[in-house]
Amino acid sequence: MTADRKLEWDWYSGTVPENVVLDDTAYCETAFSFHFYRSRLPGGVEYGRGASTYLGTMFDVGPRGRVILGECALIHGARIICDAEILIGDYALISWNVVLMDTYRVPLDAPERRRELERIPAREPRLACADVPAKPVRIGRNVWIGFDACVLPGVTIGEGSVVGAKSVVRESVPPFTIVAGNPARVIRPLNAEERSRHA
Amino acid sequence: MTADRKLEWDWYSGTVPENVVLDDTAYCETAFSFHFYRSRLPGGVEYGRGASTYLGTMFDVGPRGRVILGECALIHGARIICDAEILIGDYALISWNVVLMDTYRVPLDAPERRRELERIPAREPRLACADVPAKPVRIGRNVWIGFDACVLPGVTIGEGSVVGAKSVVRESVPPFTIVAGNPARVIRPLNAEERSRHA
Amino acid sequence: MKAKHETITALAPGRWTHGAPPANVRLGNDTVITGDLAFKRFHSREPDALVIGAQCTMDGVHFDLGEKGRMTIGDFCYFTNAVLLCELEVRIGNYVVIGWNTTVADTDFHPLAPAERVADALACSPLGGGRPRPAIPKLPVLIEDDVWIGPNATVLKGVRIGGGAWIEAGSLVTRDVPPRARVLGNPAQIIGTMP
Amino acid sequence: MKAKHETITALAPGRWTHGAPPANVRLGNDTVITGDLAFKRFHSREPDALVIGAQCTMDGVHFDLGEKGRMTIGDFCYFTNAVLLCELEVRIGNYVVIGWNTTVADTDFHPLAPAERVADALACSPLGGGRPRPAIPKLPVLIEDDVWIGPNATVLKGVRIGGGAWIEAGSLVTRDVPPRARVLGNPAQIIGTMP
Repeated sequence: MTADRKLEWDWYSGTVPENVVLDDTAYCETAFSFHFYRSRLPGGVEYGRGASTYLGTMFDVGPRGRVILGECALIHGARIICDAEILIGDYALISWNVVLMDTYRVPLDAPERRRELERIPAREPRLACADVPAKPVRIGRNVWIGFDACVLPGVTIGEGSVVGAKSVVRESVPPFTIVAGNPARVIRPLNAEERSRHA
Repeated sequence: MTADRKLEWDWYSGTVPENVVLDDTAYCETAFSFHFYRSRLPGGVEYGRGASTYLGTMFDVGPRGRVILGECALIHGARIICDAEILIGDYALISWNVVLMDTYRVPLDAPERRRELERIPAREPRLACADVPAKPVRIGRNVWIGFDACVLPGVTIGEGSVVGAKSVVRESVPPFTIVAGNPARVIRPLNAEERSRHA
Repeated sequence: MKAKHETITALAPGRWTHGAPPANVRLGNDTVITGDLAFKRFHSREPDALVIGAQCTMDGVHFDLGEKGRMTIGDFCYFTNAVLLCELEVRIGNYVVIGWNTTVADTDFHPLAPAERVADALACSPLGGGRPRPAIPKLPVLIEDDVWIGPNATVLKGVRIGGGAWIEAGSLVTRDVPPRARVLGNPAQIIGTMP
Repeated sequence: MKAKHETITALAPGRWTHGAPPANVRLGNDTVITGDLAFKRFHSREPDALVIGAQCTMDGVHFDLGEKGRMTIGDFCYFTNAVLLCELEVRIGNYVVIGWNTTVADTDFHPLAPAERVADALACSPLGGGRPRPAIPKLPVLIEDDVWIGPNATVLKGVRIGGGAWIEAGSLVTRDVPPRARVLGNPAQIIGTMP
């Protein structure tokens, strides 16, 4: 990253926001990933050592949102919709066109939702940003999420688990478990042999 | 088409072969579709009135092969592997990445196949073109074939039938029938109301 | 919802941030459309083909209307990066939210009825000569007031989504959704009721 | 088949029509590879990573070999526009035909075993520093002599296709195929026996 927070290899003219912590050993393919980023927290996004994000990854992070990428976490292209906290564990592998969301951004109660939608046109930029309770999402260490999958608010995916392509995960997933489907269901736990196998 | 059989709008530098009959009202997006074309028959490909083929369509037609596109037939992108005859009826709609084949190009008998494969290296270009019996494929009038589908040698698809995306059709399909799956199975006949409905 | 739509009669100018929208698009007061692809595949020749009410935010939405497509959207709607495919009719109420990368389609792109498919092949051919494509079976999509649709979802033709329903991310909606139902899955199934 | 492969010891030069193939590729007499993308994703560092016998025609084939990928192909094979993804081992016999747009893969791209996935994430990260990716479970693909594979087919990891088997167009092969079997479908099922 240059002194003015540009990425030397970037096609996009924007910069990496001041409060994004990009470890020297981490890789961000393009600052376009921060096009929707509005976090005001110090470390609104923190890249761990060796973490990497590629084109298609979008940090749609609200003023009090915070996204932590663990060591060597690899994100091919996720939409990360965050108003509270999304933790992505060390060595997690996240495929393309994945959605991770810790908030619905608008109230679930219809009359309240109307009041929020009535406020949007007066904002610049025009964004939904109601003070609705967000529920942190935790993607455990060493989790693998397949393409097109969605993870809904409040979900925790346990260490080492695998989420099949195109799955929608609304309930937390135990560690070392394979889930798939829309809605996602447990396919099977990883067996002892798989769990003990070392590279 | 210009006097030297180029298509004015074409990005590809090749020409439309002499023995291809391109009706004045028909449309061929690119002469690249004839890259594998080797038919020596007059009218090795004939486009009917208003027929159209788009990029991705490849006429892989052998010396004695013949492909007839009916009136207003529309091919988004089929690989047409033809050593005998493939008829595509009037108003047929064929989606992208479809395979239509009337031949396996090599003998089904393994020792005979070896002899054919031993001859290929001496040919220029190097092509399989054994004199194996091809079985004509007939796509009826008004058939609709979804993307990624394959139609195997000898298959006839009856008038008005619909083949679902990603299906593989090895048995002939009666008229006015919906088939889908790999292998393709009958889902249901089109009902009387659907068959009588006019535009 | 019907009565409400009939009240969209005199729209003050909204705006498209990349130029002038097509002449048969009417935008209500303070409605803003962003994104240079918004009208790239807008082919409707209907008068008032697209009517959007007041105070809407349409951020990166694709309005892909066929020649006969008609779409109405109410007031205070908020859509981000949705693809709206309309060959016939899509009616969306007030206070509707549609999330990123979601597709709404009122058509299967070709008719199922063979005779209609003949007419469609002709219209799509070089002989079509501007001939309109056949009226694909009338299967409008109706999305009533206060519906929320999450990211990566798909809403297919003929579906009516009742007022206040909540469509979770990634759902494929193939059938009607009752008012205030919360649905998820492929195909979408009811998983609860909204407060 | 094994004995046959051991006889591939002294290969006369074949050629790639777009330049010199990588140094660890050995091509037999009169074998020709066409297509400028043939080695675009060839990353193998193994000695003799790709050994192709004599008299083969590899027309538009993608040889996508990972760092540890090893692939052998016998004599008189004829492949058109196939994508061969090899992280470990793909062994293909003599007189094999593979049709247009067909994929053969000996890998799931990441390991299923969590500890191996940690090593893989590290190797794929900016900290990888040329570190090899972990040995993904040994699931070689074996395609024996005289096999025919049609267009649009897929052959997944760990599969052995017996001699003389016939894989119809569009099939997804997830399990072993006995010699001389004729298979079709997703997943591929036996539909007959070859003469």
